[in-house]
Amino acid sequence: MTTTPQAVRRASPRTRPAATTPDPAHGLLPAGEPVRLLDPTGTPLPAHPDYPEPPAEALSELYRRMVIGRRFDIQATALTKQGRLAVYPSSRGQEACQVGGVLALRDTDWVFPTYRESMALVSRGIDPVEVLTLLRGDWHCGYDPAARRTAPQCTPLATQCVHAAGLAYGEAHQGRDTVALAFIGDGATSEGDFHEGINFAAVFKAPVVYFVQNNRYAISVPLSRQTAAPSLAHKGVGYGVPSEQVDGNDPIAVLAVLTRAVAHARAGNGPFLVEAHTYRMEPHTNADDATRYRDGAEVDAWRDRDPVTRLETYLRDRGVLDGPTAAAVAEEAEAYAADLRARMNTQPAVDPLSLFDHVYASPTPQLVEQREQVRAELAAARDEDGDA
Amino acid sequence: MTTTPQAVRRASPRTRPAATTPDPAHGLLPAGEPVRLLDPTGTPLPAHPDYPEPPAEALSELYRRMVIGRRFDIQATALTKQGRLAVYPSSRGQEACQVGGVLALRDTDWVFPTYRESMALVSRGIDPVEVLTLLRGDWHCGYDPAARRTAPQCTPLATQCVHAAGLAYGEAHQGRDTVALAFIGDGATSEGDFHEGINFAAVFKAPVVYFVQNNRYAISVPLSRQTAAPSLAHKGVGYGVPSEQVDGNDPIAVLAVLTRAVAHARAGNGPFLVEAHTYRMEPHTNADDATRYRDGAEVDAWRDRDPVTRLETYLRDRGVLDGPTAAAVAEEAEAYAADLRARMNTQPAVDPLSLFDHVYASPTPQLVEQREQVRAELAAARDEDGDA
Amino acid sequence: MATTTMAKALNAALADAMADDERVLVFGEDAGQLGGVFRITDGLQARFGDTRCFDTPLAEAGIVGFAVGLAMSGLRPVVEMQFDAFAYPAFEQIASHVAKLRNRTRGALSVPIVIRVPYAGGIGGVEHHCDSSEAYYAHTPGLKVITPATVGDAYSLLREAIADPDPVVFMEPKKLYFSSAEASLPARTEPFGRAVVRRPGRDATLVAYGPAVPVALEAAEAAREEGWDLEVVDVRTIVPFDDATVAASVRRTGRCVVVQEAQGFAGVGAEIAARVQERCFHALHAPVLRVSGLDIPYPAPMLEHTHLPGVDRVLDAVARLQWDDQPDPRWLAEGSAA
Amino acid sequence: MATTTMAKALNAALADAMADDERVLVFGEDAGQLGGVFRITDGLQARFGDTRCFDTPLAEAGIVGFAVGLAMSGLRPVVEMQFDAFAYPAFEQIASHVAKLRNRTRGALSVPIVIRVPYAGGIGGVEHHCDSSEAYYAHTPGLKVITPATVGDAYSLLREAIADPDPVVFMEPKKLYFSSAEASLPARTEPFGRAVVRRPGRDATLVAYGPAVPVALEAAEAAREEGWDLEVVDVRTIVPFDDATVAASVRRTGRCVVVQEAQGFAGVGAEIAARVQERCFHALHAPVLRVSGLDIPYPAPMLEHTHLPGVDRVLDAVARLQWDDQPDPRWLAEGSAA
Ligand SMILES: Cc1ncc(C[n+]2csc(CCOP(=O)(O)OP(=O)(O)O)c2C)c(N)n1
Ligand SMILES: Cc1ncc(C[n+]2csc(CCOP(=O)(O)OP(=O)(O)O)c2C)c(N)n1
Ligand SMILES: [Mg+2]
Ligand SMILES: [Mg+2]
Repeated sequence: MTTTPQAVRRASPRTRPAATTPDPAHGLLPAGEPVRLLDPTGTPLPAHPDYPEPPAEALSELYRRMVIGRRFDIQATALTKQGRLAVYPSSRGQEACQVGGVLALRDTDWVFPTYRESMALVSRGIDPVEVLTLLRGDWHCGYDPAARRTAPQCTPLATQCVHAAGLAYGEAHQGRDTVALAFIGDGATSEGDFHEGINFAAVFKAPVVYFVQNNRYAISVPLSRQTAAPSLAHKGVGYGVPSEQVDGNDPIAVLAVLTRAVAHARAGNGPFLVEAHTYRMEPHTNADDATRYRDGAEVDAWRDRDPVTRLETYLRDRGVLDGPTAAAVAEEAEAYAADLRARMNTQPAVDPLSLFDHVYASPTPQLVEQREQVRAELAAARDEDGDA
Repeated sequence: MTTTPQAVRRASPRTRPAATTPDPAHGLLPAGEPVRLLDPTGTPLPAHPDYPEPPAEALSELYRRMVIGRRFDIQATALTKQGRLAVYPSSRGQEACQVGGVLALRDTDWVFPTYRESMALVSRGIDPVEVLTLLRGDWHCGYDPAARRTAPQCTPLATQCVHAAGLAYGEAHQGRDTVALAFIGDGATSEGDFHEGINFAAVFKAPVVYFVQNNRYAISVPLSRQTAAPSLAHKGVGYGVPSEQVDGNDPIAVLAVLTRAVAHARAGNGPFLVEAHTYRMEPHTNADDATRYRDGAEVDAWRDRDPVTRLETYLRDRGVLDGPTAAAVAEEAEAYAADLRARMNTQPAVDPLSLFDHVYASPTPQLVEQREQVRAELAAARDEDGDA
Repeated sequence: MATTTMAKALNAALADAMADDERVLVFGEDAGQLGGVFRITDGLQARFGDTRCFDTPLAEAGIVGFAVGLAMSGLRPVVEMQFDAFAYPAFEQIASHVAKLRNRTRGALSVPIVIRVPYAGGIGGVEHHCDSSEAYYAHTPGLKVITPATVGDAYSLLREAIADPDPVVFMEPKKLYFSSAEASLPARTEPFGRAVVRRPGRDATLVAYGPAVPVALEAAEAAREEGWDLEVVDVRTIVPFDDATVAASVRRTGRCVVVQEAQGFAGVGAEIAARVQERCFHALHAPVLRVSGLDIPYPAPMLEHTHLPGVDRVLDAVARLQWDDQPDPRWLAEGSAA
Repeated sequence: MATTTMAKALNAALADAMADDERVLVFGEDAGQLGGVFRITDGLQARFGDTRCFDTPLAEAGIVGFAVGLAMSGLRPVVEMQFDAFAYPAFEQIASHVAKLRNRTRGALSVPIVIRVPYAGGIGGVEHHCDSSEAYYAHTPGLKVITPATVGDAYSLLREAIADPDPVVFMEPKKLYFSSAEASLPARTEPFGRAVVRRPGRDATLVAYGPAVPVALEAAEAAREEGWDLEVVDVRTIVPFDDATVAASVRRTGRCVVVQEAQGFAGVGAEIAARVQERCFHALHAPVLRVSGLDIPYPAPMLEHTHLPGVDRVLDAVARLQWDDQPDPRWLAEGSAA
């Protein structure tokens, strides 16, 4: 325990400290500009002092998963129009973040996604039908979070930030070097749970990367109604958490920054905050009418920074990607979508009595009673159907 | 609405921005050191470039109220030992903050105090018996918040931060130049409502001064378990709120910093965050045993920075305060305490049926029914007493 | 009379209240330009400007706490929680401040806030979008808890809520938002504190509120075939509760089933059942039965119809009301009857 | 058998659970070095180290959400909320995550968390320190809600809560913390889901839980003078509720009063009354009556005795149980009886 009063320890009594006092925020503030390794057209910028470019194989894989991710997203949107999904929040335009985020991790790491991260989850290798269970409506979470080391997609905004802190601390407590990556949107940073989560992670030095996809809107609420801060990354210093901004439509920069953030966390230095500046090209969900709150010119301007094209241009220019490879990736994406389409074509069978199975480890007497009631109702309904 | 993507607007495509890009955090970060105008012994430091010393009359008044405030606090502690108060959270040691905070305000401004701010409230001129109503236990809030422009003392931590934002915005919306001062402790800054409150104030440019009295403990929880940030004032930049640290045991610095913060808010620049480094000399409340979590040496070290002595020394050295004046102030404080003691000596009369008066503007039928029941119970009890 | 929807009636109530009283401010997540995800605030920003109808940061405790501060400054905030479960972050602000401020200050501060909560299911919503949370508020003294089931009530009760000196949690059954009905607005229906007999009947009383009212009415219609003439009482205002109307009905019919969509345990229906048997014991031919959602987290869309109490479940309960004056065997199942 | 207190029994239960299972972590505000404001965690940090018993930042949603994450990593967190009303900031984490995670994931994730909540009043506490919040949790499917009223139960139920695969909200009646009783620890009492007859009697059943249990027992003692032999049932586990024990008792006695300290409206007592009349209708000579706190915010210390249901209020209710088989006139007051 400190026994010297901080206020006293810090200054000498008779002289006013010079302006050159070491800055206590040093190393915590983000750079004033988002990290960017490619320009919007895909042309490489001069090498970045802090962020070396990831190896070529990683970039090829990034590209492949982004192409598949986008195709998945388009397919899911189409399935929604056909009534196969109850709702779908698209992440088109955010492919660099969705894929870059999970590519920076090991399989043993944990992901804490939001409803927006379907693409990230398929990119992590989870069966797309399992990913879409929630949105299709046959149950809530369709995959096994423990097996996939991926929390259920989180709808109550920012609540996952605290879970990530707990999980990461718990893993470290048990001697494992797991990192937790918590996705969060710009809007959700306004929730108290963002604050509490990142603060817990910082105080307990939990290995969490908080990854804000700032897509400039929370449904219709623009960023200006969310914060007056210079950037969302500037929140880090208030928790003693180093932070960085990155161009979220520059896939290489996203991967580079997240790779470093994950390494920072894994090395035992506590959490790291990354804000990616990006844009969702589609409405909030299929139920949203984005023309009510943003104009076409804005959307078009972002179309020019398409992360997939940007990476493709760069990889082709560098000779890492050639025509046949690109075609093969496109074909793989088509096959992926076709398979998904086919498997989503049938209505899933859901047993109404399963409603009582997982409320508690074993049902309470009250639930047993209610299950019998429902069983009787179902039997009666079947009888009636039989009669008719 | 912005139509240019921020990430693109900010950088030119082919050149890496030089390290000299204007710092977006400029003007928002606190100085690395707490502002201090007096050294711990009361000797003035060289003039501060940003914080001129308040006028002599203000300092005399500050001194007077601090002396009375301390005497009040000692009296309240004594009343607690005598069983006259249910509980008392002392702010001894924090006089500079308690008094400096309210002295920086106009009568038309609003204060949002916590349970810790009894001294601040008496310093604001509220009848000490009314201030102590809550802690005496005859009702909750003893003063009229609307008349005194002082919210009820707030126990649910940090919740008042949001109220202050709403009040300040509401006043501005109605064309009034009211400033709201929200007191908060170091521990309470970890609550989600601190985050949400200061963020609302920032987004709505509400004239609020958030004044953190960092007394290094939240009951027993030390600051190190509360935050890993360089200072609590470093949280401001994450909301786009300018902030400052101040030596909370330097009364002149506290008044100077708060005066500037209030002026900033009143001028329409939005909220301001001040962190005062201070120390509570007493346990959390009379019910607390502080020896369980801090040692005597730490307390002693802070005793040497006593804010009342510090100001007194300075004022005497400067010739603003002489012996007779100091004696008169001490006498006034004694009289204040004696009056309080006398008035707290009788058990207040509380009508049990008043329980039903202020649940709603007028009682519901259910409450009318319950009131009749209680009335009958009381009558029966009186009859029994009469019989006995 | 024109045909309109509950959503439009609520929108009209807000607009009329804002026009009548400039102290009324309307805000929440997406409440401004978008007009709310259910379009209940549609057009208000355009008409009244963005200082009277506006978006906020995504922070529900913030929204409610901000409203508390605004009310302290003399304004009359009407806030929108986007969905039921998304009001939970505001629970401390609601329970510890909104509900208690008048009491804490002996009436010196009042908190005339309306907290609008679109609630309950039946819309195929995914998890966290369909909770029935009315009991949490109804159990909290100091709050009024209102829930309209008709277009006319939606308008009238919301106007009354905004004019009320006390904080009102205004629960909007979202599955009824877009069902239309004949109604001429501005409507004035029965005031706060009054339940209404929506359908008279002689044999048993169905007591329902919010989303359960149309279910009860439908069940009453279907019950005719079985030879039962059912009365349906719409509670309308959960707090303050109208004991007189409910008890009078049950005393007339001698039988009662309470219908609610929420999970049953310790819900509002339990309160109603407890009150009715306390007050009407000697009039009852059978226990007061309850029909409710199951005691499970609200299920996924494909299973919600199993969870939701429907006409059949209501009729099953009615059938158990001892029409032949034989006790239901399950009441004798355990232990010995006296 | 030695004399001990509920506070000490709870402390022993935590210590024994930590000794038996290193996955058990105990944390909260002041839970570490101080040992909690009620000293329930006293000595645990010294004995088990500060990675197993520790202080957290002041943030209740943070504490509960952190526990969720820890549970996901395979640990068994036991968290302390400092007082009832200070758990409200965690309400979203509790209602939307703790209660639902098992269900949402079809059992793939379980959340064996214990949330300890010192609750209710009778200790002269100032505002926000005496809320009875059990109904909020009891109404939330997926949570178990437990409340001990004896020293033995405090130990045994807490051990069981920590070992339970489901999340448990463990409500500790703080006015009973320092009342002492003979008890030998480790104690094993009846398991989760079982109510207990604390005092047998023939004439009427008092159903009570937590802080109301001693009141009910005292009332039963006092009732002897009036010639009533009252049975007292201690609910112990609100969820899952023990219908069998409660109904069996009421069927034996034919009369029932439910006693709770919480405000009455839509509380746990309403649920119990509703259940009892549903199940025991033909055994009842009188309606099930409820005795509870008033429907007001918890009052200041000098007025709490008026709010709290005491022996007299319980006896008044018992007196209204139609001992002469004449209906209480108030049940006939409004409308006409059938
Ligand atoms: C606590 C809570 N409040 C409100 C909502 C409703 N809601 C769902 S998504 C959303 C917008 C979130 O915006 P952002 O965080 O920027 O993420 P994005 O959708 O843009 O990815 C809102 C308000 C919610 N899910 N949870
Ligand atoms: C939401 C909430 N949680 C917990 C408490 C219990 N509590 C009362 S004071 C306190 C410590 C607060 O510390 P700090 O904010 O540093 O203020 P200080 O008491 O030091 O002035 C705690 C935990 C509370 N009042 N409200
Ligand atoms: Mg967004
Ligand atoms: Mg403190």
